[in-house]
Amino acid sequence: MVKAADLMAIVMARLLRDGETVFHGVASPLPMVAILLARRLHAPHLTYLNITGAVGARPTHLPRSTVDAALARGAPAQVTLTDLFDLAARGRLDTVFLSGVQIDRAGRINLSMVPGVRLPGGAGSAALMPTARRTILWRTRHDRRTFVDALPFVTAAGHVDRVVTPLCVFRRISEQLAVESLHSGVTPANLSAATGFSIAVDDSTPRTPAPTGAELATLAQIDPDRIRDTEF
Amino acid sequence: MVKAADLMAIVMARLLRDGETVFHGVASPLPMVAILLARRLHAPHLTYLNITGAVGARPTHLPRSTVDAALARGAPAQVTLTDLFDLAARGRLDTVFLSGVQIDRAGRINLSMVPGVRLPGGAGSAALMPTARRTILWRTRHDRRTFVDALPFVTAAGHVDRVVTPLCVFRRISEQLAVESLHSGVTPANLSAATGFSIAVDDSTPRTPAPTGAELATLAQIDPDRIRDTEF
Amino acid sequence: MSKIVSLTKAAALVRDGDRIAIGGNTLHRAPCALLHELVRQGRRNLTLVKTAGSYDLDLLCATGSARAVEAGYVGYENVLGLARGYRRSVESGQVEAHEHSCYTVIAALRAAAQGVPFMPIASLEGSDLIAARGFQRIANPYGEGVVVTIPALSPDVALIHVHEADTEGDGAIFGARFEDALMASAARKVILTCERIVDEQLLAERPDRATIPRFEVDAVVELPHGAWPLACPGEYSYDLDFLTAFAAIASDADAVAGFLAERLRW
Amino acid sequence: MSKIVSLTKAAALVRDGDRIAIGGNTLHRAPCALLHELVRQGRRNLTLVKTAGSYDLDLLCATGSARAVEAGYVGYENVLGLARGYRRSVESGQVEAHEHSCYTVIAALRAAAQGVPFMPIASLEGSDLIAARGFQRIANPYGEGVVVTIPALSPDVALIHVHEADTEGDGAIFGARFEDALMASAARKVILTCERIVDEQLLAERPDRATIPRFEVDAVVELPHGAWPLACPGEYSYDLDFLTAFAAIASDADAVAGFLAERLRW
Repeated sequence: MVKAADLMAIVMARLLRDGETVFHGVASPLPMVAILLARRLHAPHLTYLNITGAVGARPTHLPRSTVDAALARGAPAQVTLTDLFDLAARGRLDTVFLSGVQIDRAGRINLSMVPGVRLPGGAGSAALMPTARRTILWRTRHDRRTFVDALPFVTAAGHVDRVVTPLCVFRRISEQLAVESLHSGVTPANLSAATGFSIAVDDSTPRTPAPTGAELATLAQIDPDRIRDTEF
Repeated sequence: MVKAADLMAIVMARLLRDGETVFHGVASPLPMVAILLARRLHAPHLTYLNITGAVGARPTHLPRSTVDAALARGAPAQVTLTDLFDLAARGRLDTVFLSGVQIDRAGRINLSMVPGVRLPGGAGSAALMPTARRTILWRTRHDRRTFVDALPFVTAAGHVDRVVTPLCVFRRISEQLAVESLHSGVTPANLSAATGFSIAVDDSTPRTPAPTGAELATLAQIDPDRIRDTEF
Repeated sequence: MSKIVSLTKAAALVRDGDRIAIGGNTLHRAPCALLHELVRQGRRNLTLVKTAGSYDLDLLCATGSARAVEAGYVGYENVLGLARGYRRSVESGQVEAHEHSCYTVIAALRAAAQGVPFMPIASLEGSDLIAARGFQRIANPYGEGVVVTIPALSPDVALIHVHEADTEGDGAIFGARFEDALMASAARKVILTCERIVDEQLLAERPDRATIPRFEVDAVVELPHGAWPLACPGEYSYDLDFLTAFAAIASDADAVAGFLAERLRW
Repeated sequence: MSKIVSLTKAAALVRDGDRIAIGGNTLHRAPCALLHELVRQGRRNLTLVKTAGSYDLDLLCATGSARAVEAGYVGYENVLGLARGYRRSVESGQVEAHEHSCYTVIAALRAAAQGVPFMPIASLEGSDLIAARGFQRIANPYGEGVVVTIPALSPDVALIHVHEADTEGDGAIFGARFEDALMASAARKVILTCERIVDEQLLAERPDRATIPRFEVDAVVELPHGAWPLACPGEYSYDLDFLTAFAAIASDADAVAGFLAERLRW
């Protein structure tokens, strides 16, 4: 049985395209791992961007904080976070990884508040989600409190392409999340029960291709300390 | 007889106050010399700023281009020209040296055009003159084509404090240039004849204090190649 | 004109009710020793400005020093999760959370640094933050469309921890610079704390010269380990034991007071 | 994915009628070898964008390559004075002078770099440039007053000469950086010429890493002495003999053509 963290990292890595610019923000171990994995596997010319402002860093170890100086190591160029937001603002950032405490059927996210509870805040999401060419959302929890019918507050909305969860991959089509593939071991009934809005899913829904040996081996090399597990 | 370039550099240096921030732009040998002279004489804590973005540079030789890398030497901090314009824009730049092909009675300048003739352009003046706390104008020519009653084009206007010429020092009072002091050898009649707008000047007008031996000696040390003469 | 002052005097430049901008990002290079001193001196009613903070913001909320937080993110990332001092103080009404996107903090500081009342911004559409924060849309005077604007935010004081500074206030940061130089430009006063005071000449000889220039800076305090318990890149990592202990009790003001008194030897 | 191309191919990225931003300032670090190649290839109707230029702008005016200049200053400073090629072409009506203040060029590039249609600016009051250029004032949506705005300017191509670049397009400038990084951000395409191609790893090990990042850059040309006859700080000074000879004839198109053919061995 492949662990959810491993499967999600691999699925997220597969979504990245060679040559593109890709950014992750604070509290983003899975995107960090996915980006470095994709660069080792099929996207050697990915330009890796993060909050340190380093461009094309080549970390020698992975930190728990995804703002760590380790993620600036080996970068030939250094700009500021402001420059990276500007890059997105002018429509030139290809892909950003974002998450939400709650996600609705349109792929909008809430990181701000639910009634009576203060959440950590959306960080860069309200700025990046409408401007980056593509947002990939990920969320390590898939239940009805997370995937909800209506958000009490919309922190960010924008160009969501995919949502990766421990149960499935959603793809946004006509501004609605649709199930693209179910992960191994997840039944259509499981998924419907865990999702707070109605989804079309049945036995004909594709299965997420299983991780290959090469994917798993490379993942183990890149993240030997299993930083990716800190999200679970 | 003190050369005009020497006198002007010394008079300009005297106008600077210890501890202030002072900026010059392109094509500004006299301000460059005046700033470095003031720092050696009475204003050791002047913060010297120029187009290179260097902060507090300590040049070891003076170049003919006042954008030269020589003017970034020895600077502990390096920002960009943009940062220096921003400094002025938020009202925190103390003094800027600017010049004009033409200057009117209000201390406004024209660097853009006279009918049929294209001039080099105002560089930073339109941005700096209204925002810097104080503008010191200098002009190495003092005649009726230069100090004019009306400008065909106002490139910049703003917080002019003094105008230093080979003949006199003007001070702006109630938005009008008034003669503050006449240089040695200049008569009231000479000055009136050379100035294209009416001025109050007579035998009671103060004389510009003559350069001291220390001022002249320090000037000779700072600018042994007489870069200051390139403006004449 | 040396700007070097004691920690006590530097902290006294911050007044009750000030809006303070805090350098660094999440667990990295915040001026924590200076913030501890503000707490020790009993500063109150501070408004905290930051793109993404952790212990710095949590501390000032947990100790009752803050009355508002203008930030994009408050938390300990996946290292320790929630900032419970912040959360409790917001939920109890003691602190107002003026949520920003990190980029709207940047836009607001840019407006202040450039001396203009607002900054247009090419994003935020679809976010409830526009209405919640009262961000105004204005018409493009050069063509079609409207653009969201962010009002200028000029902090009373920016508190920034750097690697090296000279006595005149030039500050050099090695590695990620975050928004610190922008904060320094936008703020009315700037206090630098630094790992080391160095000679001006030494900064001049470095290829990566200081990026926070003397003309922004009002006071410099030499404070080795001044970012502790957060990290200072290239110098030390964050103190996980300390942060773990703090984060666990951050929602309990009395426990926090006792913890700080003991651990900081007040 | 190496971005290294020949000079010929790099110049071909610039099309007739393009608006081009030119790096450097006055006599320093303009991409002159690339500009020479544009002239050699007969490029026409270019609009030139720069804060303060000298030979670069004078050359493209003198050779009939330009139709407009958007700049704050055009001249050889006190080194050689007037830019006669520029002056003659403007006075004859061949080139339009769209005068800017250096800071309005910066504001216009900032707007483009930030993806917004205009930038507010805290200056220019009292200048006839506002009316001459049609800069619009807008009301402050957060309080009293109006503010001057500058419309965004997105060059088709930015041409920048740097000290070192790697094959992926990261460009490192030593010393004064001027507005080059901003130009790169604002432009749709970016061509770097460089003194030296270096290994990416070498840039990573420098304390002053590249400030023009690969994601801005479309093409890199290794061109030692690529700023000549202008200066490249730390490498060589401007060529006073060449510039003196050029400046003296710059108002005579035929003489300029002959001079370039001889001196550049076309």
